[in-house]
Amino acid sequence: MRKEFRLAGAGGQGLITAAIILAAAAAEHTEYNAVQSQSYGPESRGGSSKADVIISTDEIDYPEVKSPEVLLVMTQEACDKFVPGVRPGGMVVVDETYVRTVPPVDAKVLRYGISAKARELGREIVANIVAVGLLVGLTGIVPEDAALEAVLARVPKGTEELNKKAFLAGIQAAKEIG
Amino acid sequence: MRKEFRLAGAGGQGLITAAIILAAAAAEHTEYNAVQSQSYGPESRGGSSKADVIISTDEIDYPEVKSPEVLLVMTQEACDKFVPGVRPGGMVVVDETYVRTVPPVDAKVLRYGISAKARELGREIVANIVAVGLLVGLTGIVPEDAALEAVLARVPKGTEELNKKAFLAGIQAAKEIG
Amino acid sequence: MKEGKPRLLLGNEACVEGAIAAGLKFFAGYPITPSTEIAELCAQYLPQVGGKFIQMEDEIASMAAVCGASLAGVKSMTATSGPGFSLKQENIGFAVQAEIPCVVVDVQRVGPSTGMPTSAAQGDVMQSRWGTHGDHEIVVLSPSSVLEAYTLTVTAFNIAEELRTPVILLMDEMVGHLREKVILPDRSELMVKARPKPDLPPGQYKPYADYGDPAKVAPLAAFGEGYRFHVTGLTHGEDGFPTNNPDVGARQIKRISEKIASRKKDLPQPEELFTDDAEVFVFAFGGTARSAKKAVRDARAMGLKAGLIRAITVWPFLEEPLLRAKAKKPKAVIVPEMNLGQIILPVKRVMGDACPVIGINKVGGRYIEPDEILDAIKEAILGGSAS
Amino acid sequence: MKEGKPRLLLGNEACVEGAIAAGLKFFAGYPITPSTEIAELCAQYLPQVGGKFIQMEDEIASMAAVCGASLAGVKSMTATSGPGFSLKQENIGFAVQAEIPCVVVDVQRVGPSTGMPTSAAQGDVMQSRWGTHGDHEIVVLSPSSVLEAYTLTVTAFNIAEELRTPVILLMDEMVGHLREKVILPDRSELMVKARPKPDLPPGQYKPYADYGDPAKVAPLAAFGEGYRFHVTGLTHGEDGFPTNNPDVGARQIKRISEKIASRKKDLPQPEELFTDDAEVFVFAFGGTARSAKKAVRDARAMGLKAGLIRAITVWPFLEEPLLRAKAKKPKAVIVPEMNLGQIILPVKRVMGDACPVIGINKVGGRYIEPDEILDAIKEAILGGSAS
Amino acid sequence: MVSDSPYEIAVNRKWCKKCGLCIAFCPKQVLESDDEGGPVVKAPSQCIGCLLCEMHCPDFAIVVKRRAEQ
Amino acid sequence: MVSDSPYEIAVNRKWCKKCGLCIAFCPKQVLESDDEGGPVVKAPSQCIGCLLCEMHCPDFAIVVKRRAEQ
Amino acid sequence: MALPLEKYLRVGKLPHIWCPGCGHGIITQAIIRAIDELGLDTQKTVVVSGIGCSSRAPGYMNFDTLHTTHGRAIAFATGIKMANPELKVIVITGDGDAAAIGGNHLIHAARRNIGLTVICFNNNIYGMTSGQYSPLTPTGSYASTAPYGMVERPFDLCELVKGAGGTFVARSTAYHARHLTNVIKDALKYDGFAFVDALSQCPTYFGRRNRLRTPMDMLNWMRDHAVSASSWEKMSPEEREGKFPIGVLVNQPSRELTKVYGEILAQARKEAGANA
Amino acid sequence: MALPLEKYLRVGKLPHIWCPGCGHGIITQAIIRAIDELGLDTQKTVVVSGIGCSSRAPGYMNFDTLHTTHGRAIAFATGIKMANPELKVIVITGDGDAAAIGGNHLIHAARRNIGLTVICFNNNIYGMTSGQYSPLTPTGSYASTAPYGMVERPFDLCELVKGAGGTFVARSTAYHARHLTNVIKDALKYDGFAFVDALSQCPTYFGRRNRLRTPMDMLNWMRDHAVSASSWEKMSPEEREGKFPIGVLVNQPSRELTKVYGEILAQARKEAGANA
Ligand SMILES: Cc1ncc(C[n+]2csc(CCOP(=O)(O)OP(=O)(O)O)c2C)c(N)n1
Ligand SMILES: Cc1ncc(C[n+]2csc(CCOP(=O)(O)OP(=O)(O)O)c2C)c(N)n1
Ligand code: SF4
Ligand code: SF4
Ligand code: SF4
Ligand code: SF4
Ligand code: SF4
Ligand code: SF4
Ligand SMILES: [Mg+2]
Ligand SMILES: [Mg+2]
Repeated sequence: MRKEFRLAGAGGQGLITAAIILAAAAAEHTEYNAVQSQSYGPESRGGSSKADVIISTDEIDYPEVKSPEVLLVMTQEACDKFVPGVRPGGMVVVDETYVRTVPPVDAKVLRYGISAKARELGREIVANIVAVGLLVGLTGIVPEDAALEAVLARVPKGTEELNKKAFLAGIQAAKEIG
Repeated sequence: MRKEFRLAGAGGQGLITAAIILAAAAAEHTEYNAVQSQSYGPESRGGSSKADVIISTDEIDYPEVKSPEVLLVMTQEACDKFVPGVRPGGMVVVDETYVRTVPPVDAKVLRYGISAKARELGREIVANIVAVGLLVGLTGIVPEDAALEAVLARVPKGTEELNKKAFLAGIQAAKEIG
Repeated sequence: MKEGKPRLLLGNEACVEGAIAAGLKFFAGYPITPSTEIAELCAQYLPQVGGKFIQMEDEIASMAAVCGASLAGVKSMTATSGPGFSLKQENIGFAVQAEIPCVVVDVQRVGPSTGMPTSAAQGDVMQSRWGTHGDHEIVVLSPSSVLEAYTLTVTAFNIAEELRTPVILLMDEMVGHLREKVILPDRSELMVKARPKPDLPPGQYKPYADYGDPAKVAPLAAFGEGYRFHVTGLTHGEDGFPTNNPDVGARQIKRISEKIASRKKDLPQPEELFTDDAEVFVFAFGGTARSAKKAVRDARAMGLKAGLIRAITVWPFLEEPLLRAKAKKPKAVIVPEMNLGQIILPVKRVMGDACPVIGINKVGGRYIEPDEILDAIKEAILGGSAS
Repeated sequence: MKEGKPRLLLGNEACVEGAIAAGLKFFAGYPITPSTEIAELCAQYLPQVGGKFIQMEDEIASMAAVCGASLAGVKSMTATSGPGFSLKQENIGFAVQAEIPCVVVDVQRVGPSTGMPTSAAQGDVMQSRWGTHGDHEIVVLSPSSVLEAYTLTVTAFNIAEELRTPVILLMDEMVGHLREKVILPDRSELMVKARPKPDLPPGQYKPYADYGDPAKVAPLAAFGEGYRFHVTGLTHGEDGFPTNNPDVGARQIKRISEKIASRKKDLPQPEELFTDDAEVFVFAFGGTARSAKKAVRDARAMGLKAGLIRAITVWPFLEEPLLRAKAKKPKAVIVPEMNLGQIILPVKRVMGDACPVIGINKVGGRYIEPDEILDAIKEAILGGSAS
Repeated sequence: MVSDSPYEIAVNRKWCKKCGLCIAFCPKQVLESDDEGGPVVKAPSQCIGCLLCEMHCPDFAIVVKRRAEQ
Repeated sequence: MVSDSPYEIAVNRKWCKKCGLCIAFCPKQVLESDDEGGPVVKAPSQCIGCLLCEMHCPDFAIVVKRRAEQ
Repeated sequence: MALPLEKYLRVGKLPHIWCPGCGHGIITQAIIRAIDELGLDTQKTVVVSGIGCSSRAPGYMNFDTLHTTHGRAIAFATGIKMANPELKVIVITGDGDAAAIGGNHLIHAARRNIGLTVICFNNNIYGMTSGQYSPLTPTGSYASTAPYGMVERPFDLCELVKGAGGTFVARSTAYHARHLTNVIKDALKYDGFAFVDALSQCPTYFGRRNRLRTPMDMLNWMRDHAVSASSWEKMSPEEREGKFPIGVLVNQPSRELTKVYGEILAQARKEAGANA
Repeated sequence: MALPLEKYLRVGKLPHIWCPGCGHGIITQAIIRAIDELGLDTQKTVVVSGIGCSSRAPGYMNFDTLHTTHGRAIAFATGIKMANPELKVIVITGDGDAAAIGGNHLIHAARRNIGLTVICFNNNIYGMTSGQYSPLTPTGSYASTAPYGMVERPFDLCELVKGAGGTFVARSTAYHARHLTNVIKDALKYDGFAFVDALSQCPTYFGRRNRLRTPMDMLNWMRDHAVSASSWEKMSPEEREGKFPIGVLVNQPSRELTKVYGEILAQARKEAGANA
């Protein structure tokens, strides 16, 4: 088993954290190997942001995702840039809040208002955690409780409740759209 | 023709200047080639000082003097250190003012109170120019007027008279002891 | 911290945890991408273990403070990236000359100059060897994985303390900013070397003793222990005081070079994979070695006899495995690097006229992909037609 | 000054006179033995020719000011020795990256660290190539005589201006502090290249244009001339503005490397002496080449077929004459250097397995004597018994 | 937008980062926040041309011009 | 040198560089210059132990001690 | 931004890289507004910076612009000014760039009184590298390298430059945008080394960690703690506690370096002529 | 020198390398005299220097001594003090070492108030490299790199350190050897960053070029231009012209850095313990 994820959007959307949580859930709570990497501009603020996760039963030599099986895009720019590279037959998860149009692609395209949902829960800042829930729900790559544990271990103290809600909202959404 | 000189003593005695003048007289006023080099401690003040001159009809590839034909020593320390290295049959010129004993050596040893003479002329600081006169007089390596010109071109403005006197005193002394 | 359990750890973080496991008690640094997490985590963790963190006014001061702290008797480290590494060079030379144990981490990014601060490169390989003026040897280690960022940091401290020398941990952004699943070894299993103490009383202690055997290095007393010795960046005698004597000077300069050159066998030896029967060798290090490993594995899966030599000690250059490869008359040695060709230079020197030495070079921030290396392997074994 | 007449001139002074003849109008420096006379003479002479001298607060600032002045349109230089050369490295990399013409003189002394400030060495050879972080090429020239200190300084400026790059004049104390009889060429005979001016109007001017041909370099407008362009140490596009695009970045990094690598033929070629029928070659540069020349002449006088290859351009390494020597299947190549073995590394790489490459290395401040080289020549030609 | 104020307020939406500073600085509540925090010119006639919004915009994204000048 | 002063003045000739500062600073003309500018203790009985000579010697080459202390 | 300020911007490079609400844009605008109001010759004006978020400003400004190495902007600028004293040379720098790694160049330029206008975008933090403490971070504040609170004491940049011999020293803030513009105008008119400590806000790294939740909170903090230079003069040490003065704090003209050097130059040429 | 001061010297390394009449020996003597009079523990005292004639002093002093790179002594010393706050750390530096290349470390150490005693042997010149101008060379003076006279303005080192936040700043001269010793004692007793500007004479390079023919001429110059800090306070700007104050000029105790850090340490360990 080897699954490659890419999470892409704008700096500040917390996608690197989301990727870390996904990878940590696999690394720390399953037998899988996991690596997580990212790229960002020299500015790291405002510009685009991209985070990759590979989860595999084998050793992971080369850590870069070339064509992700699962792609999450949270801005139109990221969508336009990365959708064409998705693995044929893969899955594209789109944050409808910011992405209007998705280029034609040989992949399952799933839409959800991730950021809007987060806003609804109280703070848009937890959109990334909604996304984690969504990805976990859609792929089943890690057990939900493991993922939740990884979420709670990595969010700021005092925000656990909100983040838990966000995560569960993602899981729930996966059921709705999956 | 190739002649190698070493001028050795203490920092502050102006031996590098003396060596430069000797080399310049040859370089600028004769057909000979000439090089001048020196070594000094990291401090360059108070410590020992050594300056070498090679004057030659041929190209001078390697500029270091290994065993000088003509050695001038103006301190006891320099005398003890460099006299043993003088070329057999060479010449050692000793400033009697500071050098008491000369180790046995297969070379002509000539003694003169160079610094005392300079003091007598007004300022000990011109001892190096007395030495230049002495070396020119003793070796005849460059014409006296060329050497004098080289002296006057390299001493501070306003001190020309004193330095001329010092140079001529050296020439004179060469006649006395040579 | 949490040894024995699986964790997702950042390369830079593994380096800090390794340093603390090795006994790090002082870190001085100045932030610079992509090394900054090392400083930040030291600022957080060191006070928890009774160590000190200070952010100095620049990289020069950081390197100086690290030397000072080490002389005061504590294990010390700094971390930086290209521009800061350039600035540290003068004081790295001081540490070499004055034989001050310390660890300097350089997480490489794209250069020259400010370059591309957040992108991966391996462009400081030659600088890590030759960046400071004057003759010297230096130990440079380069990890390829997050786990190795941990273990090799421990090794770096051990070598630094044993040989009384700065050790460079040459990371690249690909490893420093990679998060990977690791299980850290239990502290009790780690070999951590304490700094050797002088066994002679102050009057007889020679901080720069020459034992005739370059592999033997005088122990370093700590300031404040009563030895009252002198340390200088000037060329010096066995007592540590400056000398103008060319013979004494030459002996000192050679001794500090040879103490490293003579210990090549004791430094981390290259990892070899499928080298026994290889026809083509890939020589790689750092992050790029991950691509190389994948390429070699893929080649083997295709029945191509490729082998990997992964340098862990980058400097001094360990020639042994290449000489063994040379003896096998290989078809080619392939050297992938995220630079315009640096480690390939000693590889070529060692291989002589034995076979083509082919560089795969990439700058601008992109990793070298396994397939690029695989293509070169194919080409070398099957000839031009294969690709 | 006084061209045409014989003079006794100091190496460092010849460098200053050469610089002024080449059009130097700005010098920024910081004193350090054994380069200091260069600063002192610039302080004296430059104002006499309408140029400016400034002693900056350190070497980093000196290198920065030189870059600034050059961008303002004047020919600029700095001079230093080992410790200062280490400090300048970051901004030398900036000049490489931003393509700023300037000349950096390094009068080598014994290192590492403070070392032996007044003693001769050639220990910065590799540093002059690799001292700054990141991938780059750099032109390094090394004079062997006082006259050459003059002429090569002029050449250094010409190359700097033509290739828009810093050029290192790698001197050693042996040449810098040597006084020698010279007759300077008449100014009218000197080839002095003016800085090329842009021929496009401001709107169309691309300060970092890529013409496809690496040998072609965009002219550099001066600040204040109305071009209003941007200069950065970040990896940039043809317009000079930073890029995060790996392809654009890679192209820029390669272009500034190749503009130098592709011009090897136009750089000062090695001096060859008796190489036609030589059985043993001596490969030397800088002050040590004087010893080598004497040794080769002495060998010939004894009937031994020795030849000399004297590198004037140290970097990029010009392989041609060595390849020609290699073709002659020589008995040995002897490489004397006042260091522990630096230029010998590329020599070995080029010579491959063709013949032994023998280093004669000396540190601690003493020159390598002609007889030491002669002995090696004898040994190589006549075998062990000869010495 | 037609208005009787002597000032015209232009927002460059491509540059605006929706920081809200213009809105916060306006002494006359001319500006109001959109969904994402960017400015909507709500009461243009109230504008006194004090330029506080323009001078505090970190993104050069809001400009106030005197109509007569156009 | 026998003297009735309570102070003894010792000059370390190996270290003395003959700068003359001790002589210049002595308020009591205890010291006098030799041929080369180094100190000769001329009037030891005049010494008041002010230590000006000692404290101004750049070479640690002149020391004034109270006899009683010896 | 439309005319007249747009002509000073490289419109094609915008929007800039700064975060929403970052003070650096406000100060940049103040600079170009000052340039505009003074009618400086855009062809003869050079803007130099080091490395940092602040130091990205010149890239957006339509002059000859130079983005140097971290901390060295003033040293590069010194070379430019020496080589061509006709140029108006403006240095844009950050608190890290100017006062941490670049502190030495700052004090030496002040000492020399070389004709540079140095404007420090002082946000008390290293923005570009994500929020480490700077020499301007107040004691007790939090930063990524001060997780237990800043233990060191901060500089007072204006006092530092004054102590170094600075002859024109001023301070303003992003809150006081008009005042800031005027202060920058005074600095630009000054013939000598002019230093402006321009307080900026970094909501992303300083604000977030230090309970100043919005950019406006940070600007209000400036409003509440700034005191005009004239009032400052009259305040007791107790009253001054926690406050800082804004306005022109030092203005003691002295001869500008390149002018003095020009005289040397004339003299040397005369001597050289006389000797020739 | 016989007992009691000789035990602080490395007698075997003497005579030292300094020129006849060089002020550095006088200041070195003042330091060891101050150490002696205070009875500092010689085993726990470390002397650190940079590069320069002045910086050779530690080599003659019988303590743990460290001769670093040019300009960096204070940064090395910072590492020592941080690593072991029990040590008394003295820095000996020159005007070039401390104020030219090392200026940044000087101001940052002052800002941090780290417990170092920094004594600058200030001879207004680079002695070691043969007489180039330093940032302390007075305008108009001659130096090997100022053949037409110094065009730059010098620092006032005490003002610089004060501007950087220095809490203990003092000045004395080689002429005032006893006063100097007392000032150094005060500095050594101070708990925090203490800076002493100790005026020295370089007869070989500064004196010779500037018509101060003998070391004594140079010392007399110090005598004639120094004014006690208390008199200075009462003088008008006109009266101050050409003079300089000596004595303790700033003494405003503030908490020493390693002490403050010690508290952080205790807190962090507690937190770590709580989390563990
Ligand atoms: C030699 C060097 N060291 C460190 C860095 C990393 N670096 C880039 S910007 C910066 C700090 C910038 O802070 P400041 O000047 O305050 O600017 P801001 O981003 O806050 O505007 C640092 C440390 C670098 N580029 N070069
Ligand atoms: C990096 C570096 N730059 C320059 C030098 C050369 N250098 C040695 S000492 C010195 C100046 C010393 O002046 P100062 O500190 O005033 O000491 P002094 O000799 O006057 O006592 C210089 C420039 C050096 N050793 N290292
Ligand atoms: S100019 Fe003044 S009143 Fe008009 S919108 Fe802007 S801030 Fe409000
Ligand atoms: S101040 Fe500027 S960037 Fe901020 S919301 Fe207003 S127009 Fe947009
Ligand atoms: S002061 Fe010292 S060195 Fe000078 S003359 Fe007197 S004893 Fe000798
Ligand atoms: S102690 Fe005072 S009185 Fe006695 S010799 Fe010395 S200076 Fe003169
Ligand atoms: S990180 Fe801070 S300083 Fe940098 S752009 Fe963002 S808000 Fe501005
Ligand atoms: S050169 Fe000057 S500072 Fe150096 S030892 Fe001589 S007198 Fe003292
Ligand atoms: Mg900042
Ligand atoms: Mg000095």
